[in-house]
Amino acid sequence: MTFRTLMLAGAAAMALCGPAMAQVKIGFITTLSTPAGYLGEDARDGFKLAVDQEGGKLGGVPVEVIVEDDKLKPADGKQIAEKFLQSDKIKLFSGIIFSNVAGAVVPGILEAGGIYVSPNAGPSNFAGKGCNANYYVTSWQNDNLHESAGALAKKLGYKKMVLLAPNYQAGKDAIAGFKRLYGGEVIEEIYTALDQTDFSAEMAKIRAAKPDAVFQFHPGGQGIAFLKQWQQAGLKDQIPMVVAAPSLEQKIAAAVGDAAVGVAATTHWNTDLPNAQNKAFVEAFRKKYNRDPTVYASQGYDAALLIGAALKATGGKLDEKPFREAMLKADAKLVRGDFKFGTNQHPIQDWYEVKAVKGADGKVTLQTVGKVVEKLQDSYAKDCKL
Amino acid sequence: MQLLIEQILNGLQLGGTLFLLAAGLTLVFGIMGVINLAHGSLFMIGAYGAAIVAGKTGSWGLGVIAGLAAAALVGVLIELVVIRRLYARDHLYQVLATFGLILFFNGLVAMVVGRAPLLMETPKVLSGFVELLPGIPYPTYRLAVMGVGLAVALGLWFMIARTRVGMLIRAGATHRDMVSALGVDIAKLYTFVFGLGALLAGLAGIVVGPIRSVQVGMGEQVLIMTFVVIVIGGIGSVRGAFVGAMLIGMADTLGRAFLPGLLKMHMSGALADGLAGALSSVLIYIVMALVLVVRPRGLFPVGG
Amino acid sequence: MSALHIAGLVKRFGALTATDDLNLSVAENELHAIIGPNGAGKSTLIGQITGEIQPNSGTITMFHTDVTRWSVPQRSLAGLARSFQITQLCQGFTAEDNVALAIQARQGSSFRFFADARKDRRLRDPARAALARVGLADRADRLVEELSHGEKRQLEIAITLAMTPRLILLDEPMAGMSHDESQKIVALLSSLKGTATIVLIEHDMDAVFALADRLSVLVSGRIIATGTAEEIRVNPDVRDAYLGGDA
Amino acid sequence: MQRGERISQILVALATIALVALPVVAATFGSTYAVTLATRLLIYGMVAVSLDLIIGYGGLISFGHAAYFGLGGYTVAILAFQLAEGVPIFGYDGTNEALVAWPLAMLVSGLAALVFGALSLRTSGAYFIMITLAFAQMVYYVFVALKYYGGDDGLAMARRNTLGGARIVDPQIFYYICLGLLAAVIFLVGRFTRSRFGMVLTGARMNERRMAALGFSVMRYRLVAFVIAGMIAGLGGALWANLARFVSPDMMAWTKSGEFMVMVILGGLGSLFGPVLGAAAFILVESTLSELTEYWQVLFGPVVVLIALFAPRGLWGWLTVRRRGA
Repeated sequence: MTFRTLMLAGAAAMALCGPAMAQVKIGFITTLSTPAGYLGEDARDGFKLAVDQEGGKLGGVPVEVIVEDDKLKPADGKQIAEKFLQSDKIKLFSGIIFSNVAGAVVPGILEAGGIYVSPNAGPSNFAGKGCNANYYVTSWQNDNLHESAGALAKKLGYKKMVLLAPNYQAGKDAIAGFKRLYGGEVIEEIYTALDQTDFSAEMAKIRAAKPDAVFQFHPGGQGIAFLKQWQQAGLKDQIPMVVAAPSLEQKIAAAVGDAAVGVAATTHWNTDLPNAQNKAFVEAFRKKYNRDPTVYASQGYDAALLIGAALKATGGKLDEKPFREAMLKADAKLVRGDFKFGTNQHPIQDWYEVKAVKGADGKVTLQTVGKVVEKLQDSYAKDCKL
Repeated sequence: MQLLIEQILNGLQLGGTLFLLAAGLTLVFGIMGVINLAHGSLFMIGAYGAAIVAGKTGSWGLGVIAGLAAAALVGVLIELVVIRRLYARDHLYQVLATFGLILFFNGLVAMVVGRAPLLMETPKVLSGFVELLPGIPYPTYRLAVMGVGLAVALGLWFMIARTRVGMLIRAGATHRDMVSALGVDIAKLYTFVFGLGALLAGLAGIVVGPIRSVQVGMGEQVLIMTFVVIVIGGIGSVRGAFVGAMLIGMADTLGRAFLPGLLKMHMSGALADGLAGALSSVLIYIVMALVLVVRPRGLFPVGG
Repeated sequence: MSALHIAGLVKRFGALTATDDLNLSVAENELHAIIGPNGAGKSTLIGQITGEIQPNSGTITMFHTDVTRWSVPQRSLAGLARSFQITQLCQGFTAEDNVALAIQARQGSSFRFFADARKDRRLRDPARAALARVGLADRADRLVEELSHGEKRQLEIAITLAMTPRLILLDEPMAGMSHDESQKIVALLSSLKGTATIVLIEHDMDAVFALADRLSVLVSGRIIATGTAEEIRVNPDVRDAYLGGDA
Repeated sequence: MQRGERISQILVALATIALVALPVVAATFGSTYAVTLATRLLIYGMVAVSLDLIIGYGGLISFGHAAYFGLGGYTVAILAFQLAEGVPIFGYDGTNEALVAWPLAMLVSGLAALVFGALSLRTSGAYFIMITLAFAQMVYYVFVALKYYGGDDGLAMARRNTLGGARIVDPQIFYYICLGLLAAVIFLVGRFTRSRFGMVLTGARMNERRMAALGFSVMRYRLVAFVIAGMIAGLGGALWANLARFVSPDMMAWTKSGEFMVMVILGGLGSLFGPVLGAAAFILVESTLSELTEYWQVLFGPVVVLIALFAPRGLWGWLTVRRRGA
């Protein structure tokens, strides 16, 4: 009985979203379950905020945002994309948080003539030789995150460093990216395990290596565990730490508390960036969702604004040439400030240094210190033939 | 040398944490014969209960009480609703049902509390260091974790070996009929044991809250490692869980600490890094496979 | 010539010595009964004869081959068949399936993947014959779980017979049977006498004294006496240790 | 029993007609997605059938079946990758030919199953569950760490394998290939389970002690079943890699093994066709729920619990067997 009714309900639900309407549908494939669910949630909420502020439109064109959870499984993401493409006839996509999901999903979308606008993941394989006219990254090329951190470490004058990252692709890219703009001596590279939650062995090693500073890349829960254990091990007051945005964003700072205070990070957006759009965005986000936006929320919002600018210019048409022309103008006032697309349709933008500070209310937030790199572009753009 | 001692301490500390998780799991399996994948969910619930209440009230003590109560309560609840229907069933259905419970609790916590990780700070008293050996300041909190692990080990031993409840538990594991004949309500006994297991899982969650991230899915990250521990020790044996936890804690920590260096002496850096990464990730599984190949029922086999 | 020869067999479980320097010799085609009070170590002895339990020391020889280190299936293929005290049957199979498996085991490797075993007359005909011998012909297509207790005991024996054994080990075959059913089994065993070696472990003294060529008495892990029914009946040690202990 | 068999035959006939007709019907409605979705169901169904051989018939609860699925997929993807890169692997140039790559995928998965099975089968019960899980985790972590093949990010296949030199881009043709292979797998597994081999495998599940006493070395039969199941899962992985044109360690995650188990039980243990039905129901229920709500786990979890508690015979048993007094 249970299954029959369930399947009937399912069939009914599928029937409802059958016929195409006059509005532009946007397929938003993102990660909502798993420990990393809050990343996708924020990106989605940022994106939806932009749509809601226009009363269900982007750039004056009515849009419908269809959100589905990829469960951080590449295969599931691909399955959803196929359904969106073939069954819902969606042409415009966004939302993917993780590079491995993007790696599985994006080629299928592009081959089917779809357009993908990334609000987060910017893996290198689509930035260089593999760039595509219908593929835009509005956040950053992955390496930028770590390049900016490398630049910050150089600026802060650290000569000898230990670098840590998990032993998978993104971790290795992080260390390679960091070294690109750092230039100082790397005493040791330590690779941690996927899912590792206890870092005491690594911290003992770092203590023994006596570096000037340490760079670590552990996004989400791993990053939280690392910072907490770093403080407990008494290393926080001995060895400065530099990280990239995914290892210390607003939510991590709040969840780590005191242990984050003093850690230096780089980011392309922060809550306190002084431009008018940002002030309005932060206020609107707080009002609507009753929480502080993270960098992921800002990226979702900016992606929506960029799509909106393009839709406005084409009047809602998604034909490749006009849409691309409009999109590449990036004719929108983004919350992060100045922004330009490079030839590979990845961002050229400024990166800031931020520091975790404890406010009067006892909450730990991120405070912008100043610019680290201006107009940073990724190193793959030169290989892109667009 | 100093580094080695420190790493051994780290291994013992990780072992202590693992034991906290493994004790409840092995108890439940040993007595009721239930494989409970949802043990990790109870671990998460304990941590959430403590983090929320400690955050709201500012009192660590209240947080601990709330965390323990939440885990035990949920444990008793799922025993009454789901688990007790599984005692007589094949392990397959136990794995399946508790797999379903994991999904449910992860979804529920995300829905009710939210997906963002929670703040859980170290209690002030325990946030300093102790200089165990000159030049090795060791975090007080981590020593406290070891202490809790040891206390739970002793407490369980005392309860099982020396109390009436423990006698019933031992008898219930092997002679259900006899315990029933003694006029003891076996259903209540089982609910109690499952609740105790849940309480221990919750305690583990509370204890690691300040060291790790309190977030949805935190249970699954440690669940498999915990199973490795109890399988090595011999499922159902609390003593085995203790030895298994120490063994795995040591193997994991020392592997991560020294394998890359050892490999680098013999091969190129990049290859060594890759291999060391893979090896230290799978080291605990290799240990487990080796133990089981030699002793198919673990180090301390329980029952006939 | 001895079918089964056990010398100096010792099995310890911790501090408990369950088999204590046990010696036993069963002649070919003899029906040899082993009796003993509860806790004498019968199950442990059977376990060691069948290979389910490894002894600490001593040797077990079957038809002049040392099988002490052999596995259960190896001993079975060498000609040992046993029935279990508590029926061990494949519950989800029919009675005939259970017997057919015994026959299949004697027809070489079962790595045959394509032909339907239930339509194989080389398995099914002898299976039906064995069932008929124990009086279960009309229950052949019943699932084991649908059989009565007595019928399951009969099925156990049908399986044992179907294995065409040289040495049969019957572990309390009449346990829990009605008088009539026991009588059938006694008749069946009598008809087998002289065609195979049978080791019978049984509590039913009437049956034992009626069937056995010789008896051995097992007490505290040792054989304290071996002889014909008459010899055992008058043996003072047996009276003392066995019958006395029972009272 | 008789009645149940007739219902099964009718169901299988109906399902066959539906599956054969599906692409044609879908084409008339202009829905290519239905074909892709159905192909996915066929592949998962195949893996579930293979798992049913060891769980349902053999009683061997493997919690690591995804490892063989993943190894099959990776074999195909790596062979294509090496060919594309022009770098030989173990002296072999790699291939894009299905007739070579798919059997190789089965071989690799089968070999892994042989080694892991031989070690795992020394244990039983909960230990077996956990050691199979442990071996699968090892394979998973090894592929996560294999940077050369994309590590955690996975490895894309530029295009589908060719079959006897012909390209199989058309989703309908690929669908029929999968359908044919699934039919072959069901046919073979059906024969296996009714053969002498199957009788021993099933008997050993029901009563291992009895089978040993009869003279069967049950471990050898179990190992062969384990290897066969691994090979079929490897074929499933190879097909999956071709469908998705992408493989990642996620294919071998322990949750994937758990999902395969859910499919088998949902469909019905030891029911041959049931697992295919189970795979279909699993995917439809999961994707429907995750469309309905982002908190799909809150609904899906209890569904899984209810299956475990109240549907021991699974969907197939529920459809074909009428319980007495009901």
